[in-house]
Amino acid sequence: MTMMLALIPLLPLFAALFAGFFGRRVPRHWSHWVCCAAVGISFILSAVVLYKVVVLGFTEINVTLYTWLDLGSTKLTIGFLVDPLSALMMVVVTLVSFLVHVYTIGYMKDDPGYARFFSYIAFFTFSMLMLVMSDNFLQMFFGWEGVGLASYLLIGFWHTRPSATKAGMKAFLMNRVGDFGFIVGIGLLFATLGTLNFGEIFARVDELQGLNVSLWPGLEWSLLTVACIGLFVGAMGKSAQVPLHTWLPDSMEGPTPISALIHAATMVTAGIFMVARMSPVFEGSDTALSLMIIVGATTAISMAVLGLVQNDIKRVVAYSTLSQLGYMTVALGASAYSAAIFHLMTHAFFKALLFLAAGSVIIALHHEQDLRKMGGLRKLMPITYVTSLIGAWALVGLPPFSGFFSKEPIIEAARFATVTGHTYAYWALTLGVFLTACYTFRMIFLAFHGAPRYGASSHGSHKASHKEHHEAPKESPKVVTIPLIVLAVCSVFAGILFITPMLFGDYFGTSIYGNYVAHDAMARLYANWQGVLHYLLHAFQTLPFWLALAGIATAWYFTLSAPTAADRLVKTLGAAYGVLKHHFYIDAFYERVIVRGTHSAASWFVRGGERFWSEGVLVQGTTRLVQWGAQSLRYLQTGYLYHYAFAMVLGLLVLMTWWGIKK
Amino acid sequence: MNVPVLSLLIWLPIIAGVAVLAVRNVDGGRPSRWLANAAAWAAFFIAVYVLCRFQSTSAAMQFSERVMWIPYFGIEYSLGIDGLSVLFIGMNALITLLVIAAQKAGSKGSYLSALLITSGLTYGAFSARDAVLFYIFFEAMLIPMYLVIGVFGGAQRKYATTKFFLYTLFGSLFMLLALFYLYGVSQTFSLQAWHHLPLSLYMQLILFGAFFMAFAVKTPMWPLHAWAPDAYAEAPTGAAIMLASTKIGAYGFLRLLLPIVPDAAQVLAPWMIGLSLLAVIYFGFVALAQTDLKRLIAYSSIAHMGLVTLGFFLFDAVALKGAVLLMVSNGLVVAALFFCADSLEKRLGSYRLTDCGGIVKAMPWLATLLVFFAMANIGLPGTSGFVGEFLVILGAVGYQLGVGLLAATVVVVGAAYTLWMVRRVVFGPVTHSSVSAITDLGMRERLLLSVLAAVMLGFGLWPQPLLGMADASITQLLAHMALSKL
Amino acid sequence: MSFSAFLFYVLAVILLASAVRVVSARQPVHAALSLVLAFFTMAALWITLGAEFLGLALVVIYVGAVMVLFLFVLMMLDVRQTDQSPRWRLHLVPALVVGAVMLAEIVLLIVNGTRTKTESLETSASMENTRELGELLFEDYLYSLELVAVLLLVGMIAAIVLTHRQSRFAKRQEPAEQNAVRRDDRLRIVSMQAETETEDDTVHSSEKREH
Amino acid sequence: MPGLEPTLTHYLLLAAALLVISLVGIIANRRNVLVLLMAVELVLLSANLNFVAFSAYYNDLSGQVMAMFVLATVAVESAVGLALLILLFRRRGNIAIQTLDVMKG
Amino acid sequence: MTFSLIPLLPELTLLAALSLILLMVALYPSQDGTAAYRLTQLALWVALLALWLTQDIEEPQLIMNGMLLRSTSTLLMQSAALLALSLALLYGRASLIRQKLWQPETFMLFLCSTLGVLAVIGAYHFVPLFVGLELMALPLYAMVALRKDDALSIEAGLKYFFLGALASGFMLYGISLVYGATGSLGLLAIAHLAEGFGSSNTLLLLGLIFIVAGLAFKLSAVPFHMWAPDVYRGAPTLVTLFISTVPKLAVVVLLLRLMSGPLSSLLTEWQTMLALLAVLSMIVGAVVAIAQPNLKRMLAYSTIGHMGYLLLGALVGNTDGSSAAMFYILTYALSNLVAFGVLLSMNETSDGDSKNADGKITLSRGSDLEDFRGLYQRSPIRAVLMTLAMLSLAGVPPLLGFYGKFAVIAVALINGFVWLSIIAILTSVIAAFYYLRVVRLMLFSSRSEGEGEGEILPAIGVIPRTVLTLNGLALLALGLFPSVLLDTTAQALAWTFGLL
Repeated sequence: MTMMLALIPLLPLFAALFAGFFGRRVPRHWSHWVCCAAVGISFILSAVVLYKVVVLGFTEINVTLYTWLDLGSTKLTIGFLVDPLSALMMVVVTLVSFLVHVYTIGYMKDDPGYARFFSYIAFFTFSMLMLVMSDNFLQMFFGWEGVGLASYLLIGFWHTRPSATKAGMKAFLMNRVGDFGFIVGIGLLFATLGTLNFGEIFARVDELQGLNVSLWPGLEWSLLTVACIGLFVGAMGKSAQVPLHTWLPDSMEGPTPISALIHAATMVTAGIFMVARMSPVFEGSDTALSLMIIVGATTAISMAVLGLVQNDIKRVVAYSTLSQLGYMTVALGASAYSAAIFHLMTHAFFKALLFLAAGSVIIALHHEQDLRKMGGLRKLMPITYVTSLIGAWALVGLPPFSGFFSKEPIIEAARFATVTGHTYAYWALTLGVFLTACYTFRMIFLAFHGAPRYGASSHGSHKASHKEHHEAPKESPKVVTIPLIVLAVCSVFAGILFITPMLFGDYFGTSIYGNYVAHDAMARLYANWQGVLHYLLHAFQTLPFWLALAGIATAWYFTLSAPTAADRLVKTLGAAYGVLKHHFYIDAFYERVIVRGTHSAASWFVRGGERFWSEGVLVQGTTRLVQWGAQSLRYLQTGYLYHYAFAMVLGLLVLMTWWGIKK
Repeated sequence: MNVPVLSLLIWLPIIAGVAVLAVRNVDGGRPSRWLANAAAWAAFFIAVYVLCRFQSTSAAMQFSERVMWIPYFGIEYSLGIDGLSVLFIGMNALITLLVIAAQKAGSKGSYLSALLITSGLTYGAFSARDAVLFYIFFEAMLIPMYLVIGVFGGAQRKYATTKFFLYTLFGSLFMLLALFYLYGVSQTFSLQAWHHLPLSLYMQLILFGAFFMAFAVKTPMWPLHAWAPDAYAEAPTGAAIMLASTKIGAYGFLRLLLPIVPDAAQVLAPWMIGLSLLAVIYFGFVALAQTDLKRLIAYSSIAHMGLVTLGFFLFDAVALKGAVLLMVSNGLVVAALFFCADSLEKRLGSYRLTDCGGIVKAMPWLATLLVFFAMANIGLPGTSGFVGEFLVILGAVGYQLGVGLLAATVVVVGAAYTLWMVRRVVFGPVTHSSVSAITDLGMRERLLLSVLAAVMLGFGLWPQPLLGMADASITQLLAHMALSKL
Repeated sequence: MSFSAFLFYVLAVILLASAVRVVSARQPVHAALSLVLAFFTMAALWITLGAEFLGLALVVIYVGAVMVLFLFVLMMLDVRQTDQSPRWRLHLVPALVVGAVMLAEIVLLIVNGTRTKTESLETSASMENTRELGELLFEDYLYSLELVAVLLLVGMIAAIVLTHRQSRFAKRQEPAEQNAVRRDDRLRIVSMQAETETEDDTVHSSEKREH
Repeated sequence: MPGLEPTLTHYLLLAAALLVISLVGIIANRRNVLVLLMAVELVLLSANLNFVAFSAYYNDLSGQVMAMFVLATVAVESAVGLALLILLFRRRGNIAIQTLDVMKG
Repeated sequence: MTFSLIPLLPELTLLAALSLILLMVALYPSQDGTAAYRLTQLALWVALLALWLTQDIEEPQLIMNGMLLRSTSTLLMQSAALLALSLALLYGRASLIRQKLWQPETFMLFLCSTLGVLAVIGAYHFVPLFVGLELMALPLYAMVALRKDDALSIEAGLKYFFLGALASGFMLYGISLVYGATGSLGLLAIAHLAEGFGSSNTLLLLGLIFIVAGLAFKLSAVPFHMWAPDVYRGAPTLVTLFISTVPKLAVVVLLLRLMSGPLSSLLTEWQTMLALLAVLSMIVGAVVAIAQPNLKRMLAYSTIGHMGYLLLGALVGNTDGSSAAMFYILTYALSNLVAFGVLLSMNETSDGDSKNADGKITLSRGSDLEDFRGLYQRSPIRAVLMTLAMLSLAGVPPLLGFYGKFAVIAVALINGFVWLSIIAILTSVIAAFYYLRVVRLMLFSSRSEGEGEGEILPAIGVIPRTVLTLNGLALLALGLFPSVLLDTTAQALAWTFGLL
């Protein structure tokens, strides 16, 4: 068992090392074969593990590999904790990863950094698996940072583009801001409980109740709240919650498979996973839950609004990802951890699908990403179109697609939640459904419907040869379409199949802990639960369903029915549109205030601290002082004999006065 | 155990250094290079032997040697290592070996000689058990370093090396006064005896000040750091590495300051923590504004040393262990980064960030390794940099949330300047005409950096063996510090 | 006031006055002559203190030899009256202030220090004094005497070495320089272009010959 | 204060006065080196007066012996001093004290 | 009364050599200095030998009617003086030839002065002490002015002479007061007579003050130091070396002797006075040297500073302090010998060489710091030796100079002179700056194009080079095994303190 568990993350790691070190010396296809095989085997093993956990009833497998560090008071170990939660994550991660690997073969086939790319994504898979399988904070942090590194490298994969490297750096730094909170949270737990092991922390979490922590002597806060907020800040960074979200849209600079794998399906959900994993801790702090629900709702609504005005196909999907992450966060805040994880899973499928489909479109159009230059691809790329459509439906949450089953409980949970801000969250999420439908279908309509707008206007906008320009877009190869199909299947059926066990069964068992007395959202959901069919039918009576339809209609109106209406609307909105176009000026704020502030602070430190104080005053000042002393004392040495004699007599006089007359 | 292993370790490089100096002009310098390499390897193997034979379960001094040296003052040639020393001896051996092995044909014999002598003296400082012996090793290092920087350094070398010399001398002379005082009280220069010497708090505070001057300069800590960036930046790579990686200043805190004046350290801990935090943040920002690769590395190292001293003064087991591990790690990382900078400079002729850019295209090996080292510098888990940093931050949070928050800013600030550096150097468009024409790392450089990378990785993935060696001594140090000497 | 007291005061006044004159006279010759007077007075004072031999020695050595040497040098160098620098009085003020303070302090300390030493000085002058002095000098102080002998030799050597002027044009061998000469200094081999007579050269040389 | 009858104190004070006069002479002298030489003679003379006075006071001849040696020493000193003076004159053509300031600082 | 001349053998040897040279000059007036040089060296070594053969090491003894002390400490210091002169002459030989001082009279003066030094070191009575001091000093005045055609040399000689004579006056006046206070001139007797005297005995106190002033002049302690820079600068370099080393040995012994024995009843006054001098010397020595463009002047200030450190050890006033001070002066002398040894091998010129006797004065050249620029390229051995000397003078371990500083500062601090110790270390940092500047110029700088290209440094003979190298290496070797020297001084003192 240990061996098998260890193999799951290690296989991708070995593949990554192989591709990284030898990839450039062996034929290209070796890289993808090795990586795909490794990840594929990982997937199979993960499935076996899931099978064991779910069916054979190993509800919790806790394996220790080795002692990383023995601190005397505690041992920091490396090991795996496999329970339903992590088993599920493992399967999702390996599955999506495997599909993306396969897809990559087609997507990246002309790229010079082929092997490198495989190495990176295999490494990413390894890190992500370490993250989800860890049984302690240390290892989780390892995976956490590992995926961050992979993300950084992959966003900046086309390193000659300054925008790409900048986006990579931005992603890393924003994540680092999150890590700042994360590490403080971990530190607080460690300082109080003296351990980093999840099991031990959960067992002793009650000790934390009522403890206070002081920022400095005199200012006391609840320890649990501070720790939870710290951890959540980490999650905010990784899961791109407002205001630490700006890196995610920029991360679209990376190749599309990455956007699908890392920035939609897996890595960005690590924050959600972590909070769910830490549910026993978070349950102790209403303040933290409240913060989550508000932040999540804000993210959900604001990012959905921004999704409306994007013209880059990948950015639309990216903003939708942000918005959906907001939904998950709201679920966490509402203590509906299982709902969050469920949405995480379904979202992984349909969002990966959408990204990959977008990627498929992009290849077909020779790396054209602007929606305004697409259109009419429905006929030319039927598989892409159909799968996209499925993904869109799932995203919008139309029954019976998986998104419906995962999103609806979240909205309900927000309604039933007890913590402060849940009402705001409920309305934000509900409105979010409408907006989701709007931007999703705007994208679908612009890309696949209407008249083709590519070709003429895209003239000379990229470096592809002219010959390729005039070729009509055609359906992508099988390595691209097969993953799409698999994901589409998942997107359709994941919800309907798994909602019963995951949300209303005892699938998660003890791996997720909810205080169902104080935070009874899930309990109330459960109370209303009458089976899948009933749930489906009930959907037609709910507000979100109709809002979704309204959203689709609106999108149709503005894109296909009356394209000019959009422009008019933009004109009418004026300043408001400007705000949206500039992403609420958050980026500008970061750029102008934070980054520039940092740089000016840095240069001020250099000028004031280093050059003036350290160098100028301490070093040069001392030197000058001594030199001034030297010059003035030198001046006394006049060269005249009588002055010399005078000095001697004076010296004698001083000695005489001091020691003689004192008596 | 009749072989004086430590003496061998100390004097072998020194004598070899002198020999190298003697034969430096013979046969185009080939014998001198050969000799230097042989000596470095020999010292390395001796150090490995020491590491292997070291009993990690004991906090006692091992490999002891004692000979009366200056009977008039009761100064003994007394050597011995415990868990703290052994780590740094190992690191010094590795660094020396790499630095010497990194020298290509054409490097000057006198340079190699100075490096070897410095290395030998460093071993001495790490294994001295007599205060004066320690002081002499500590100070004698100044001479070869001074000369090496002055002769082989960059454009501002004369200014930098003078400043370096005077600063260090200035600080350490205060320590000398403290040693004299302690001698006056105890009639011995034995460090071991001083550890148990009762001292009034008033005296302890004064002694603390004196020791602090010496080690804060050497470490370096704000505000006594002004020599360091210049010296690191102007020194030739090998010397800069020897200077920045050996961590003798921080070691002084562990060996002398903390055990001798623990009560004063307790009393002044808030101030020291303040200074350390200031260093972490201030130097982080300063590093952000650097345009010179070596200076950036230098400031980064100093900022990390802030974290190390923070670990010392939290009086927490976790933090102290973290600090020790961070010292080792930072030594390795700084060495690696300086090596990278050197490789770049050799090809581009400049350390300026604006002259680099886009090297990943021409030098994928260097780019890969540089990114790895950058990640180690940031403290990415899995690399050595993480271990210490993480533990110190954990300790800091436990000490006081505010301290923890400030300490944790290193996570962001450190990443900011490191990534900025990586972005300027590794990625981005090629800004300099010669970048496209350069060749990737040669076999020697590749091997060298790979070894460092492997060590860092191994250390990051499994730090326990390393900590295990020092654990008993650190525990003992903590227990000792907890006892009042009043 | 006894005669000896009277004598003391007279001599003291003369001594001080001549001392002042020594340092303040405008003419160096005057200063030297005042110094002679001071020596005389001092000799007299010593004799009143019972140190006849010493007093006479002072007269013989100083007045008879040293001061003559001084005057000799004075004449030889032809040192004329030299004026003090214009700001002389300005310099004098601090000198006088320092002098006055110092004098006051010394007086204070000496008076304080000799408070117990009030017995009158013995002036038991006799010829024995000289004899005893001689015995002391040649027995107890023999070592010092030898040293002084060397010292006098030093005076001689120094004076000779310093003032002995070598004639710049005297033809003397300098063995050191001769020894220091190396082969290259003796013979300089100049490599020159071999001369071949060309048309032009012959013309020139014939022209030169004519000149 | 001492009485009128000359005692040891009187002689010592006389010597002190002589010393101070010559010291003032040395430091106020802006003229030539020769006077300086004479003033130095006076300094040593004042010390000698002390010796002789103390010798008389203690009725101990060693003070006189010392004075004797001092006399010899001072004579040599004068010789050396004059030799230097002559050197200076030869090189500079004068013995003005103000010109001796080539080296300073 | 009878006494043996055997203990006087060293002095007599020198005297014999002196007489021989005198005779030779009389017989062969036009000879150069070669014979005199050889004779002098021979005499020095014979004297050294005689010194060691005639000494009863264990027992200190007073000979010549209690005028002369023979003890381990005098043995040590006299040997040091002889050895130092021998080395100095060896190093300066070529320089003497170049400066046209290669004449027998030069060596006679050296011998005379050394005789004075031996006398002072041994003197246990004020009479031979004073005469010895004069015997030591008077030849020096002449030696400084030995370059008769060099205005600087003459000026230096005159300044040295007048200030020295004034200082002798102080000294003598002080001795007379001590005599007056105690009624004796013998140090041993004074020690007994003055036993109960405190500072209330103002006669003794005044005497002490004058004596301190006189000693301070000889040591060139501030504010009695003014002569030193000018004399160092103007004197022929060999003479500078001599002045900065050999008489200092004697004066240190004298200081320690007076302090520990005859005048020990005024120890507090000693201490405070010396403390003042020490502080001023350390500060002035360190600070003013920074602004000096000439190495000889710089070394003068360096000496001033070193005397400050020495006083720091001396003022402690016990065995430890005295041995520290003695050790210090030995380390200083050894280092100084190397520094000057290198300087002596440089090409010094003066206005006397240029034959322009029109009264225009040009400063002598060859000893400016600028002349050392890029020395390593021209002559590595000189540069390396000078570096060793500079680092030793700066007190950087593991060179010998460090242990000197170590000893004095340790002794001072342990005995409670904390502020003095702090000033000592601060000034030694400042001092390190100017020592390093020399190193920097020699090793790190190179001559600019076309400047001094043609200038070739004079070759150093094989023997001087070997000895100078050994001397330089001794700084390092004794730094590694300082006990050799430290124990010697300490034991020398331990046996004889009280009768120092």
